[in-house]
Amino acid sequence: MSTLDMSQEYTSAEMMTVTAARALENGMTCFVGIGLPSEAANLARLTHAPGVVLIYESGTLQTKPDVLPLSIGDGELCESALTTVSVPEMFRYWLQGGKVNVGFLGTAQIDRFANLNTTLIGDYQAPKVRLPGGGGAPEIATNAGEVFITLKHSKRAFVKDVDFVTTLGFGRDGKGRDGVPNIGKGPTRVITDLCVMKPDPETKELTVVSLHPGVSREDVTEATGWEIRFADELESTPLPAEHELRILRDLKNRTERQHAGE
Amino acid sequence: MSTLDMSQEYTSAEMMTVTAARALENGMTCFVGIGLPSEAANLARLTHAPGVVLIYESGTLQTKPDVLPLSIGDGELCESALTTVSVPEMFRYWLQGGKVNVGFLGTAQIDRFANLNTTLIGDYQAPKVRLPGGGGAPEIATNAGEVFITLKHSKRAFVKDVDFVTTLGFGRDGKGRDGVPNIGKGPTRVITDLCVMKPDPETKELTVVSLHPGVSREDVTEATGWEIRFADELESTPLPAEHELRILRDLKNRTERQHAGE
Amino acid sequence: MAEFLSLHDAIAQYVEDGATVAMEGFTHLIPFAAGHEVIRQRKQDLTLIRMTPDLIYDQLIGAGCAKKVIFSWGGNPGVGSLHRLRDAVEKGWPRHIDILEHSHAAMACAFEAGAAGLPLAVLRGYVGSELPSVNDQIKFIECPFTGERLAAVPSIRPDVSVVHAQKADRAGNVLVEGIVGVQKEAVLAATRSIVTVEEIVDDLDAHPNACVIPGWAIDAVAVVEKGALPSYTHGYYPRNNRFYKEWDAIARDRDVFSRWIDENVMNQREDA
Amino acid sequence: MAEFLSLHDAIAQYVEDGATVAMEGFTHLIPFAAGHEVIRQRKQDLTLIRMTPDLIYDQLIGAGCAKKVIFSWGGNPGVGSLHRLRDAVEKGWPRHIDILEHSHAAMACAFEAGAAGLPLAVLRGYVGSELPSVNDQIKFIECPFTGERLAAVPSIRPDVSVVHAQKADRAGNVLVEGIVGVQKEAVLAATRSIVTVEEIVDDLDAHPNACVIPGWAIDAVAVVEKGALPSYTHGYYPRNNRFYKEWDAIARDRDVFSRWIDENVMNQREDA
Repeated sequence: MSTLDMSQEYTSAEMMTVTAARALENGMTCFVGIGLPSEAANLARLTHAPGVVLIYESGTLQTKPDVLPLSIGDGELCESALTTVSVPEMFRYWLQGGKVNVGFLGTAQIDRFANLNTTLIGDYQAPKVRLPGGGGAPEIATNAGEVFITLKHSKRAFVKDVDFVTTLGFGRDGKGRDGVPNIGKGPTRVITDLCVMKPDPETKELTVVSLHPGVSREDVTEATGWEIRFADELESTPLPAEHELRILRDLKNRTERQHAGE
Repeated sequence: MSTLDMSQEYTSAEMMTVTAARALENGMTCFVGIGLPSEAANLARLTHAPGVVLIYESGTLQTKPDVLPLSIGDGELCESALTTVSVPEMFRYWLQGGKVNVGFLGTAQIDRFANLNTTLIGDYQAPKVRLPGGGGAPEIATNAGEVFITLKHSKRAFVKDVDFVTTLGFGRDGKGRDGVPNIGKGPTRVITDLCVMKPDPETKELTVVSLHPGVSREDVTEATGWEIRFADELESTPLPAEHELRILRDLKNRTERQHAGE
Repeated sequence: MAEFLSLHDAIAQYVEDGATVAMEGFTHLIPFAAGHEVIRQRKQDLTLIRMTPDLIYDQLIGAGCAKKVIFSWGGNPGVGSLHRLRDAVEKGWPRHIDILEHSHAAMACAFEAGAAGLPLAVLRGYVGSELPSVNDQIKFIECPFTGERLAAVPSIRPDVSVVHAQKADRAGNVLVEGIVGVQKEAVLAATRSIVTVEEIVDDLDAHPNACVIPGWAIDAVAVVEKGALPSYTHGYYPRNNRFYKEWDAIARDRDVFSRWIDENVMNQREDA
Repeated sequence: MAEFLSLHDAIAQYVEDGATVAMEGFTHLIPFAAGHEVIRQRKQDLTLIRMTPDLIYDQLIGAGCAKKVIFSWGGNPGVGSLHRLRDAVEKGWPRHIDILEHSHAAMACAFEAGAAGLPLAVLRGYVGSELPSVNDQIKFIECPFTGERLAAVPSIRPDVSVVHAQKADRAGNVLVEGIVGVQKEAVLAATRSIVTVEEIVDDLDAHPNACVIPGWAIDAVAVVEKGALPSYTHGYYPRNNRFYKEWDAIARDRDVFSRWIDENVMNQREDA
C-alpha cells in the first residue's frame, strides 16, 4: 500500500469513508445501511477486502454493485448479487438467524451510549422534525454480531441524550444489553469525519480512541454535545492511501453519472 | 358423458376412485394426499375437472403429473407444476394461509366421528403395529376448507373409536370443532369401495348417503366396526362412465410402467 | 380466480373508501400507476400500509387519500424526507393523519404472518428500542420452552393489496422476479388483491422455484406498461433516480405539489 | 466458509457420536451417500431428525447408529412401512430407540424457526389431535392480540445438518433446485452443515431468485456423484422407484437387511 503524498488533498468526508472502510475485513458478513455505510462498505470491497460479504435489507445477498445504490433496492444490487431473497427471509434467516457479523449503520442522532435516533426531534406526539424512522436499524443493531456506526460529527448529531431511542446502543444508562440473551455486542466503533470512538469497556460511554490527522481534541469537544472523553493512549488515524482515494473518487464519479441519467 | 356399457366390468376399487374423483370440481384447490386421494384427484383433473388445482405437500403448486407419483415428491410433480415452493412455505402460506378448499386424505383407521388414525394400533408406548404417523394430515384436516376421505371399507379400518386420534374429524364426542375459531368444516364426505358417507348435520356421526351399484346395506354393515346408520333417502351412486374407466386404466398403466423402470 | 380488468375498474371495484390498503414493492416494482388511479378516483380515509411509504404514499397522502399510515421507514431513499408525509404529520395538511410505526423486521414478519394466516408474528425485535412506548401494537411474549422474551406484533391482513410484477400468463398466473420484497406476502395476506403487470404472455417461462403467484390467489390483473415508474421493473426499465431527486423540490411546496398532481395524475388517463 | 472435503473427512470431522443430526431432502435430494458414510464410520447414539425418515434413516436405524428419531411421517412412500424403524420401535432391534413425533406442519415450521434463530415456532396446528398427549414438546400459547390458542413447538437447531444439492461453485456457493423441501432451513438452522453435490462448476448460472446457499453459510462441501440415489436429483437422474419397492423385502428381514448393509454400504468405498 503506497502511502499518501501529503501534498495531495483529501476531504474530511473522504477521511471518514476511508477509515470506515478499513474497519471491514475479508470474511466478514456485513449488513449495510444506505448512504455513508454503503459507500464505506463498497470501498472496502474494492480495496483491501474483496472478500467482504455485503448484504442489503432489500434481500440482496453478497452483492457487488459497480455504482453505489441511491436506494436500498436499486436494480444494480440484485443484478450483482449471489442471490436475492424475500425481505421476510432476509430479516428472519439472515439477520435474526445470526449470519451477520457486522451491522453498518448511519444515524441522525447518537448519544453518549451510542443509542441512535432516526425517528424524530422533539416530542413524539408533536415533533419538531419528523425523521424517516427505524427501518432495519433496530434489529440490525441487536441481531448482528457487532455494529459499526458512521456519521458526520456535529453538536446537533452528537447529543448527550437522544430525543428518542429508535435503536439500542447501550441504553440510556449504558446497561441496556446487560443480561439480554441472544443479542450481539452492539456498537464497537463510531467513525466520524474527525475521529474514531469506541465504547468504554466498563461504562459503555463513547470515548475517542483515534484522532484523524490535523484534528485536535478541541475540534472534537467542540462538535460533541456532551463532555467527550479521550482514551489515555490516543492514536492518530492513519492517512488515506492514494489508491483508496482514487478508487473512492472513481466510485463516486461513476455513481453520480449514473444517477444523473434516468 | 357416455353411460357405461353394463357388460363392461369394473372393480370396486375403480368404483371408489371414480366416485372420489367426482367429488372434485373445476376451480377447487385441493391439497392431495398420496395413494388413493392422488389417484382420484388426477382422474378428476383428466376427466370432468381439468381446472381443479392440485397441491402436494412437497411444495408443488398446481401440478399436472402425467403418471401418478409413487412418493409425495416425485420429480414428475415438480416438472409439471406451476411453481415449487419450500415445504415451510407450503404449510404456512398455502395451507394455513387458507388457500386450500379441499384436503383429500386417506387413512389407516377411521371412526364414527371421522377421526383418523395413522399413528399406531394398540398402545402408544407398546404398539401392536406402528403406522407411519401424522405427516401432513393433522393440519390439512383443520386448515383446509373441508376434507374428503377415501379408503377401502373393512371392519379393521372402520372402527367405533380409533386407537389414537392422529387427525381430527369431529373429535371423540362429535363436538371437537365446536367453537374452535379459524378452522375448516372438517370431513364432509367419506368415499369407500362400498358407499359414500357424510357426517350427520347434528351429531356428526358418519352416515351412509349413497350405496354403490350392487352393494347392499348388509355389505356395509358387515364391513363397519360400529352400528352404521343409513340416510332416510339413500341414493345409488352413479356408475362409472366408460371414459372415466378408460382414462383411469390408462393412467394406472402408464404409472406402473414407469415405476417398474429405474 | 384472477379476472383481467382495466386498472380503472380494478381500483374502482376493490379499493373502497375507508379500506386498509397495502401497495407494496420494496424499492423495486412499486405500483405507482395504481397509486395514481387511486388518487384520480379520489379515494378517502384509507389506512395505507407499506414498509417504505416512498413517493407513492407521499403522493397519496398529499392528495388527501389517507387517514392513517403504517410504516417502518418513511424517507425518500438516498435523497431525504418525504415532505408530504412530514407536512401531514407535523402540520395536518391537507388533513391530519395518524401514524403507526414499526421496524422493518417487524413489518416483514407481520406480512409473513399475514400470508401464513396467523394473527401474530413473533420475532427477536425491538430490544431496547423506544418504539414500543409509542406503538401499543407491539407486545412481548415469553417463550414457553426457553423463557426468552420475544416481541409480538399483529399480522398484517389488508383489505386489499396492490403490487406490480413483470408479467402474467393468460390464466392470470403472475411472475415476480428480482427484488421480490414482501409482494407475495402482501398478496396472500390480503382479502382482495390487484396485480398490475407489464405484459401478458402465453408462457411465463419461469424456472422451477420462481416466485409465481397463481391466478387463483389473485382477484384482478391489469396490464399497465411502465406501471412502476419512477420505480423500476427488473428486466424492463431502470429506476428513474433523477426523478426521485427532483421529487424533493416538488414535494417541499404545497402549491408545486398540487400542480404536479393536477398535471401528472389528475389530467392523465390511466393508460397515458 | 465452506471447505471442500472428501465425504469421509466431512462426516468424520462434523458428525460426532451422540450428535443431533438432520439429513434432509423432501423425497428429492436425500443425502444417501452421506448416510452410508455415517454407517461406515459406525457413528453411535445419534438423534436423527427428518420429516420423513425414509429409507435413509431406516438404514441408519437398522445399522444401530440412532438412539432417537424425531420425525413426522415414517413410511416408505407409496410402498408401506419402514421395517427397520418399526423393528426398533416395536422390538428394540438392534437397540431400543426413542421417538418424538410431530406433524409435517409443525416440523416444517420448526425448521423455519431454527433458520430464523428463534427458540420456538408458532402455528395453527394439532387442533384436536392426540399427538400433544404423547409429545411433551408440543405446547399451546395464547395470542396476545386475539386470544386465539395456537400451538408452539421448539425450533429445530441440529448440531449438524447434511443435505444434497445439484452443484456448487468454486467458492462453495450451492444451488438447490426443484423440490427444495426444508433443506435451506436445515442448513441455516444447524451449528455445522455439510452439503454433498453432484458437481463443482465455474458458474452456478442461477436465476435471480434461485435457492442458493452461500458458501459462507456452509462448513463443508463434498462432491458425490449420484449422492442422492435411490432418491433423485432434479436435472441429473430420476428417482429409483423400483428400489424403493424392493426395499420392502430387504428391510423386512433382519438378516437380509444386515447382508444388504454389508454388501452395499460397509464394503463400498465412499466414491464407489
